[in-house]
Order: sequence, then C-alpha cells, then structure tokens
Amino acid sequence: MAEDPQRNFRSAYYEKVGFRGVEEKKSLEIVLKDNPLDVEKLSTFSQRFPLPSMYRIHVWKVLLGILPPHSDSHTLVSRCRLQQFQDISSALTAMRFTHTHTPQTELYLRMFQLENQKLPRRSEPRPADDEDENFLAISRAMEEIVDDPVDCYWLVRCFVNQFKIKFGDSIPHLPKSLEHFLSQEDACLLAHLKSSGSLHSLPYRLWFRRCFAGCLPESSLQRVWDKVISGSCKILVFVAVEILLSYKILLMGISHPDGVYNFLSNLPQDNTDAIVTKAIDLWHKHCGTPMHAV
Amino acid sequence: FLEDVKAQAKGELQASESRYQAQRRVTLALQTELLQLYSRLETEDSSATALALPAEGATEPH
Amino acid sequence: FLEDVKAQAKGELQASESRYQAQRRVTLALQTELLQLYSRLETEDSSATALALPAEGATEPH
Repeated sequence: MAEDPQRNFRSAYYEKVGFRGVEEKKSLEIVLKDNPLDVEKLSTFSQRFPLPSMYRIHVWKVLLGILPPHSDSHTLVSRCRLQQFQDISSALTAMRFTHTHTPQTELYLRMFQLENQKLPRRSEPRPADDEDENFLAISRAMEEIVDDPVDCYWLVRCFVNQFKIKFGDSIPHLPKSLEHFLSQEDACLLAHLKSSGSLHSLPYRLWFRRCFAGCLPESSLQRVWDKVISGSCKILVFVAVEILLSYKILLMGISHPDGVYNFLSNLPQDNTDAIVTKAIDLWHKHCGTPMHAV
Repeated sequence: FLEDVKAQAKGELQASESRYQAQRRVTLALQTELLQLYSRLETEDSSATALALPAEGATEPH
Repeated sequence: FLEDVKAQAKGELQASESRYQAQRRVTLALQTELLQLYSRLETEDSSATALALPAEGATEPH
C-alpha cells in the first residue's frame, strides 16, 4: 500500500489541505469492523496515525484488554467490568474509605489498592507514596479524557498495569536514551545541560513514570498515550527531546538545575500540540514507521 | 474456526474470573476491617468497665 | 466436536459465574455486619460521651 505512488500523492495532498484524517478514519473503520478484531492491526494503526477522537476510548479499551477481540462478547464482558467496579467501590463505601464527596481519582486509587491487596489500614493511614502519586496524576489526566467513571477506572487500572509489565524494565534506561537522541539532535544543548548539572535532575518522574500526565494538556497528551498504549514507551523520550529543543534558547539561559527543573515541571501549555507532532515525526524518523498493512 | 471459538470463550472467562478475584479481595479487606473493629470494641468495652468501677465506688458512702 | 467445545466453555463460564455469586453473598453479609458494628461503636462512643459529661460536671465546684 505504501508503495503506491498514487496513494502517496493523495495522502500528501490531504495532508496539505487538512483532510489527512479522512482516509485514516476510513481505514480504521474497516479494521474496527473485523470480528474478531485484529489487535495487531489496531496497534499498528495507533502507532502510525493519531486515533480519531470518536474511536479513541474504544480502541484503547481493546488494546488494553478491557474489551476482548470478539465483538460478540463485548456486552457480557462490559457487564463484568461494570459489576467489578460496583463491587469494589461499594465495599470501599461500606468500609468508610470513601464517601459521597470523595474525589473520583481517590476512589480509583483505593480501588486499585484493594485489588492489589495494598489498601492501608484505616486505623493506620499512610501518606501517599510515589507510586500512589503517579497513579493519581494519571487518573486526573484520564478523567479529563474519559467521561464515564467505570471506563475511566478500567483505563487507568489497565494503563498503569500494562505500562509496568511491558515497560517496567525499560523505564530506568529512558534517561540514557534521551541523552543519546539529544546528542544527535542538539549536542550544544546537551552540553549545556550536562555542564550545568541539569541533565540529572530533569523531571524524569513526570515524563517517564507519569507519561506526561499533569505536564501536557489532554489534547496533546492523548496523542502521546495512543503510542504508549499501542506499545511504545520510546515515544516518551522523543516528547522529552522535543520539549527540550522547543525551549532551547530559554534553557540555555538557565544555569541552575532547579531552575531547569521548575520550568520543565510547569511547562507553558500553548505550544504542546506542535511539540507532540514534532516528537511523533522524530520518533518515526529514528525508530521507523511500523509498516504492517492497515 | 475452532481456535476462534476457544479464544472467544477465553476472553469471556477471563473477564468473569477477574470479577470473581476482585470479590475475593473485597472479602479479605472486609474481614481485616471487621477484625480491627472487633478488637477496638473489646478494648473499649474493657476500658469502659475499668472506668465504670471507680465511678461506682465513688457513689458509695464512706 | 465444535458443539462439545462450546458446551465446555459455557460450563466453565457458568462455574465462574456461580463462584462469583457465592463470593458476592459473602461480601454482602460482611458489609451488613460491618454496618452493624459501626453503629454499635457509635452508640457506645456517644453513650461514653454522655456518661463522661455529668461526671465532668460533678467534679466542678458548686
């Protein structure tokens, strides 16, 4: 398909006039009509293209295993998911862990803790640890993307679990990878970050543990999460690289690591769509575009 | 086709099992909470008795 | 043979479902018990307060 010059011409044309999404949406609709769904094809699609927002939640649910590939089973499985949500949340209410005014994100955290047998004793409450805080940050962002609380809990739960299982071993190496790609893109900026001591105190937790939740606004964030959910944690590195490149001039003027950290932790929200677009291009450039037929 | 039927059944079974496992975790959490409450009740009962005794003594004429 | 596989899958799903329902009854019973305990604790707490108040008053000089 990709070799067809006619098609390439057409895609390029659409891209220019802003209709790029039309063709992609059609091809996704074809993939979504398959029964059972071809999960491989769906992940390839999400790796290559941004998901149309009307299909995003559905595709995420399939990719995260919240819905099985067989569409005939979706009703039955959705009912199980709903019941599981209700069972856990009502038990937490009975145990007085949560009340009517408890924020949804805190409810999700308690549910997640209960499911993992990590619920603290009510008589001995402990402050939220790093993992709890990461979970809460991801929940807060997911809440902005997903309206339905049942869907939202399941998406956070499975996102966090899948991220840990699939990428848990790779995450500690991402800062090194960032250094590598930054050296290729802008050695001068890297040298500055190194010499000022900032390189070791970049907001790695925000970037690589929270996957930019609380850093990027949802419209940009969901395009990054499309890639993470469909199987890439490398994309996180390229988003970080593009953030650094976009604010190069400003960063070159900060000589204190705390200053760099603080600026990057409270990133201006006006330019993030462009940053993500560039990051995805850079990621495709370095890691190649998945070439399965879609 | 047979594989397909099996895969579909597996998907449904997994969702059902996950729901069951969650219930088991709920049971455990509830039991822990109940246990704590019972021991709290016992402590309170015994301290209430301890409090009640001197109070009774105080009402007695000396 | 296909029917066989389907029947087996259905059987497994039903077994899982009934395990779930059984566990669910357990958690409902536990939740009821928990509710009762909480209200008992609250009654005791409030009666403890009620008892403590006149006692406090009694120590005040008249």
